[in-house]
Amino acid sequence: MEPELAIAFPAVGAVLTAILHPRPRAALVAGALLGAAGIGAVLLVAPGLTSDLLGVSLAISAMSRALLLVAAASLALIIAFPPPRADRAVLLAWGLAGIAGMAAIAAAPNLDLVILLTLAIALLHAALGGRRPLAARLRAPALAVALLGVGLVFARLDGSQILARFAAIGLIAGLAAALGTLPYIHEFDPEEPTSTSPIAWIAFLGPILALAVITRARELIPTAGAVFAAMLIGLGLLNVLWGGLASWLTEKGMSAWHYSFMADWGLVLCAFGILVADGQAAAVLLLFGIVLSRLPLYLWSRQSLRESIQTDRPINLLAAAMLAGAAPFAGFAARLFLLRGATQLYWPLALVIGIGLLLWLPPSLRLGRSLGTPRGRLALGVAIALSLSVAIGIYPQPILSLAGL
Amino acid sequence: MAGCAGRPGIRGYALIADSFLTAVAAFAAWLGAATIVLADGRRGLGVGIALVAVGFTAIAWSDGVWVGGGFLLVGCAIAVIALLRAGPQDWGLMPAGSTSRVILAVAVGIVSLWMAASVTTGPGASLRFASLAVLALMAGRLLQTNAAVPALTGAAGLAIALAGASQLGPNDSGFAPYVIAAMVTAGALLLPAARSHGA
Amino acid sequence: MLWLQGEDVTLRPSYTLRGRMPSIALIAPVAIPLATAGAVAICGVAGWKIDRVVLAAGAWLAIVALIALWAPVRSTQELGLGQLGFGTPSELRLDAVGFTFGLMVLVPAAILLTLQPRPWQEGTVAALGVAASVVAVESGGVLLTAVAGGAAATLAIVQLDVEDARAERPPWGVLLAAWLALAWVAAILQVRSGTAIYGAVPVSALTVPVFGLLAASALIASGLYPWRGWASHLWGRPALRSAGMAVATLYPLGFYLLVRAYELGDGRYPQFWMQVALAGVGVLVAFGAAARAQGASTRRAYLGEVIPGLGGFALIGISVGTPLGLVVGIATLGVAAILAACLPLLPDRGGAASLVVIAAAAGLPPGLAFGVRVLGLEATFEADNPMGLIGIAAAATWILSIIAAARAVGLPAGRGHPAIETEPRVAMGLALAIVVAGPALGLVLAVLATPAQAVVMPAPPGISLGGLTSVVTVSTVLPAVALFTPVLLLAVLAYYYGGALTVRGQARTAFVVLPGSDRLARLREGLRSATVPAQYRSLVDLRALEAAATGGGTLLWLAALVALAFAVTR
Amino acid sequence: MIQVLGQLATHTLALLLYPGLVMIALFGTAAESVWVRVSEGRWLRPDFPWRRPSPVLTTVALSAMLAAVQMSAAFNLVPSDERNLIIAAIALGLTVWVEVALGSELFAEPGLLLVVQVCWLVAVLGPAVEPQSLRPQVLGAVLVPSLLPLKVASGILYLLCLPALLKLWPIPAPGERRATRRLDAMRVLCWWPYCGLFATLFFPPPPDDLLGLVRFLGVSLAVAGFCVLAGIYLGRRGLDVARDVYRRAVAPFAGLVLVLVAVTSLLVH
Repeated sequence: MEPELAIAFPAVGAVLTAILHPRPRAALVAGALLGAAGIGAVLLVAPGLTSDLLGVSLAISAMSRALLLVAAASLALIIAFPPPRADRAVLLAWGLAGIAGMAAIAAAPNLDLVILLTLAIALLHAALGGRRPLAARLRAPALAVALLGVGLVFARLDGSQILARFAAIGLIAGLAAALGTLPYIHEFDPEEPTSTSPIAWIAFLGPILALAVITRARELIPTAGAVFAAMLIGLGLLNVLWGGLASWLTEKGMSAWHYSFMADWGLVLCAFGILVADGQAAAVLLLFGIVLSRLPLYLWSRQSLRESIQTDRPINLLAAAMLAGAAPFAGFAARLFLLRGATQLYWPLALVIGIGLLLWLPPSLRLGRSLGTPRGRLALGVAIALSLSVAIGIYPQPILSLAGL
Repeated sequence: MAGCAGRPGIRGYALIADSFLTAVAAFAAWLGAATIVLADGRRGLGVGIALVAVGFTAIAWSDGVWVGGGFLLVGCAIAVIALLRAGPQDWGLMPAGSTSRVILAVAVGIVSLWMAASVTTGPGASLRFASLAVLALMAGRLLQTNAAVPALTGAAGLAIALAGASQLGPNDSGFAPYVIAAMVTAGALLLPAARSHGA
Repeated sequence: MLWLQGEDVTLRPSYTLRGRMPSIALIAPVAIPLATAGAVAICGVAGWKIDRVVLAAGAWLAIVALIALWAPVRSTQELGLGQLGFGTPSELRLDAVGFTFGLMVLVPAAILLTLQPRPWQEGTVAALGVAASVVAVESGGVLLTAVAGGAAATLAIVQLDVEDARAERPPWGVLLAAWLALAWVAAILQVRSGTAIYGAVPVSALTVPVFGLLAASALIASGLYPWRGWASHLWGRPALRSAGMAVATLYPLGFYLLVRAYELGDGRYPQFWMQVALAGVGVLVAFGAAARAQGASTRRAYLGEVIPGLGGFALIGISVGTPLGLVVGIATLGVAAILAACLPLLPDRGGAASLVVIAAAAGLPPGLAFGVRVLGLEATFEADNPMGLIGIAAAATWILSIIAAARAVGLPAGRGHPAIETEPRVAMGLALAIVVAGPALGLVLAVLATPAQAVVMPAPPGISLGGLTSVVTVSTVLPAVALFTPVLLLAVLAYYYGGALTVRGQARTAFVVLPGSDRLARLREGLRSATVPAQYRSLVDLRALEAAATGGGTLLWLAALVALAFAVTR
Repeated sequence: MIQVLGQLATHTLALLLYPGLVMIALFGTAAESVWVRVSEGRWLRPDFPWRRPSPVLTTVALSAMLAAVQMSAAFNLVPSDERNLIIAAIALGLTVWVEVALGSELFAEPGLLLVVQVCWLVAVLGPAVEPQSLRPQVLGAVLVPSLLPLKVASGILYLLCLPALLKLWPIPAPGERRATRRLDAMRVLCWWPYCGLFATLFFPPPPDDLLGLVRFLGVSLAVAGFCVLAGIYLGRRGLDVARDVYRRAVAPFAGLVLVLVAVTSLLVH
């Protein structure tokens, strides 16, 4: 019954934290305890083992479990070292809700449920409020659901071979729309709280959703597997180019961060498109980087971005190096796997990706500087994020083993 | 791409599945979706979502998924009540400048019909038509509107269509999709944003 | 293989202490700088002012550890690190190549960390950089070298930016490109042969394209270009703390790759023409440095071209493809390593110190730089044709660099870097050591370079290079002790009793203006200031593009869908 | 150890006496006196007022000594296999440029002089490419027909470059105000290495007997004589002719020699 508990504990934790919000300490304790219980359940899950307690067969794969754990770690990092003037109880409530949703998506037995759950999460996320009107907040995720649904329908139709290709288009486009990558970039308001902004999709919910969609899509349309992979790589390269350039050249600092997530997702899509073990390993490490490194740094840099503070201290430059995927951080290991996978698949692809990787530096320097001068707990948080990234970069085996690779 | 072949549920009810009843149900679903596209008022949206739900419920029942269909009806009923209890009660059907919406509704219907009947093969044509039409029209509605209630109604329509489409799968997906769809349908229109005045 | 002229002094296997040194100890030269970095950070945070002492102690301890590990055994030691997750097992390996390059990194770094005061943040990053660099040369395979080299480059950049964010530094992207390229080499080797361990890669895996990629990454990693590379840009910085460290920790790494490439190719590069091409690049690098040096406006600018000049000659030697060339190339890098420690300590003013440093760098007889250059040129002539032509070009380049050195004696000092960073006596001592070591050329080669050469390029049977007193080449014997010692003594006497050299530092015009140099400069300036023509600017209006892409436009989204459909139905 | 000490003693003697410093002084003084006599039209008594040698002169002397001991002069104390052409070439190259330390304004046409120096290097090192040997006497002994054209061309190029390298050409150094020439100490140090190296590279090595010594000295003196005559000729023809000769004749000829080197190595292979 671990999958059920992995969903239930964080969900209840989210509700309790929200209810107890007027008493922050109690809310935090309740949320932390139930969240920890949920993570315990995730840890206890035997990958692939099905649980049928509620009449629905729930199972969590090793890779999904790894992503759930890293999402929880990221949330813990953010709650333990919160950004200036952040309401930790609210962060925890929505973080736990997100983890519950992610656990549900990870455990869902088929793509129908994954899409329906995505729609439910999209509605809840849109209902959070924020600076944009509800219709605008709902537009891209709902389009994603529709496209995924159409793709799913096409995948199940009998007839011409081209139907499978249409299915691939629907699933890829739906995934891009759900994540908010090019060409379906979510409308982004720099002043919007992170929990209600598209960052929640691209940096927190996105990884598990992408994993669920891509792994199931491969089973659904085996005849269009090559087209599916090619589209993933094509869309990935497009996002690498766009994300890198836009993140470097855009005027607004917050938007630069938003685009940098897209660039990272470009690499992830390329990695998922490379149908060898190294590609999957690269994808896992890159997703770890997005959730465990880029997301916390983004949250920690928002205040200094508002105050337009730019600093060149060692911590800023190390953060820039981490964001750029320079050695010895995890990004370099991921890039190494990506190059190796691409070499096995088709070496010119490795050349293109390799050239694309150089686009990370200028924006990363900019983003690193926008971190300002972290002090006290914040500095400790940044140091921990950097250390985790270095540890994964030098010794990625435990993470890969956790992901079943 | 196993499609419906080898699926006892469909094979057993193949005749019923493509009977006049399911055809009418599928047409009702498309009509409901078209109404959601064409209406800006709560009553129009309520009728639209009701038609969509009834259509998919009928198809589900004709496929033997009695419990799932029931869940859809319940969820839809809550949604319609929520729609009709708050905000200004008007139809808002085809306001000025709706030509493009009419064209969208008709075009999607025709293309879906062509896809379901000609391009694809095997039983379950009505379900294929309904699913494609409603998904496409709801997507169009969500892209087109800037108001909360039509967007939420569109999301509800999406949920119902997705639940119905789950029957196209090679394996019996049980009633879970219907339960979640019903919760989404009801929940969408119970959200505070849906209670706000105006549509 | 150590040879005294005619007398075999090969160390017998029974002499070695193989097996007595636990292999885990191989971590020491890496772990000590890492621990030093941690200790320095703690001192800094705690406000204890002993970070410089800690740095110095750590750096010298690492050298002691390296020597203690290598000297008793003098044969390859390996430490398996198991599966780090990179596909194949990784390992640390200390062999003669690793030992020699380890010293090239550690010795100048230790000198600079000991004598130059720096803030604790810089010290921490510097110590980490040293550790990364040592891992790069101690790693058993290409992959770990790529990761560690990339880390060393990152840390060097961080160090330079922390010291002065506005001053010149190597372009980070270019360095990252170099190490990514090497990572790709490792990936290709793993895919093709299942391993990227230097000693285990089959010869057939080192194809022409793979070697080309490796060579390109090596050249970029060390900034070996005919034009002004980062190794000379660095000396234009207002402060020279991080510049010296960057050169000490990064510059040898590219050469290290080229040396290891011989091991991958079982003693040769895939094609002879690739050796010729690389040697040609070496000549161009050295010539470029000499040409810039003879036109330098200050002594500082001249000294900035010393390391690239030596790098060019080292590249020529390494690329020749004979044991002599390789040995000499490695020895030339040793000279460059000492100068990398010497130059940052040299104050920007006239006097004996700068005179001796210039003499040592220019390769005046009978200094070590003179000896290694002579042997380097000899190696080109003794190699297969057309290397001899490269030798002629290299000789002409050497003459030009001598002109530059002579001219630099009378140049104005240039912008002075903080006096607190300088140690004129130590700088002069290091330069004198280079000069005095000339007669010990054979010893230097036998102890440092020949063992390294033996690891990657087995010499043909019956041919030995290193002698303690003489260096035996194919066509001649260079009696280093017998010839250079009297010259050295005569020079000492003559300069001591001779009149003083009174040269007033003054601005001097370039000695010769190379034809086409102004056109090249104009071309580069034109490229630098190239902009999109006004009528086409609207096409690359990023703001408009951004607005279109992020506006959530329904039309764009539908168009993207149609485009995808079109793409996959073709 | 004994062997090493013996070698030290031998090389020291070679550097200081023969074919080193003493021989350099004798040969150089004689050649320089003749040059001054011919160019000035009267004998000048060589007067070297004793003063401490400047570091520049010391460097030139050391380089000249180093170059001289590489020659295959008869009775050279340095063993033949320990002589090295690169050392000779670079050491002699050094002697031309040490003065730059005092100021490049001391050089007339520095660019042209550098070109001539490079041409001279081509002449010295070019013949060593194909034999792949840097032992001077080995190159002198080469009489393979296929290599002779290159050897002859290199010899001619060597001779053409010498007047410029010894600064016997009529291009005056800027700021040289002396009306009459006098013995140039630096040139005195360079006559013997330059002329002796020619005899070493382009003539078979002489045996270690009196005849061999005479032959080697004879060739060296002939080269010195050629340089004196060439200097006088260039002086008579004037500055522009000298400049044109080196720009328009010697440099292209060096290019031709370089082509010969490449072609020869290709043909022989």
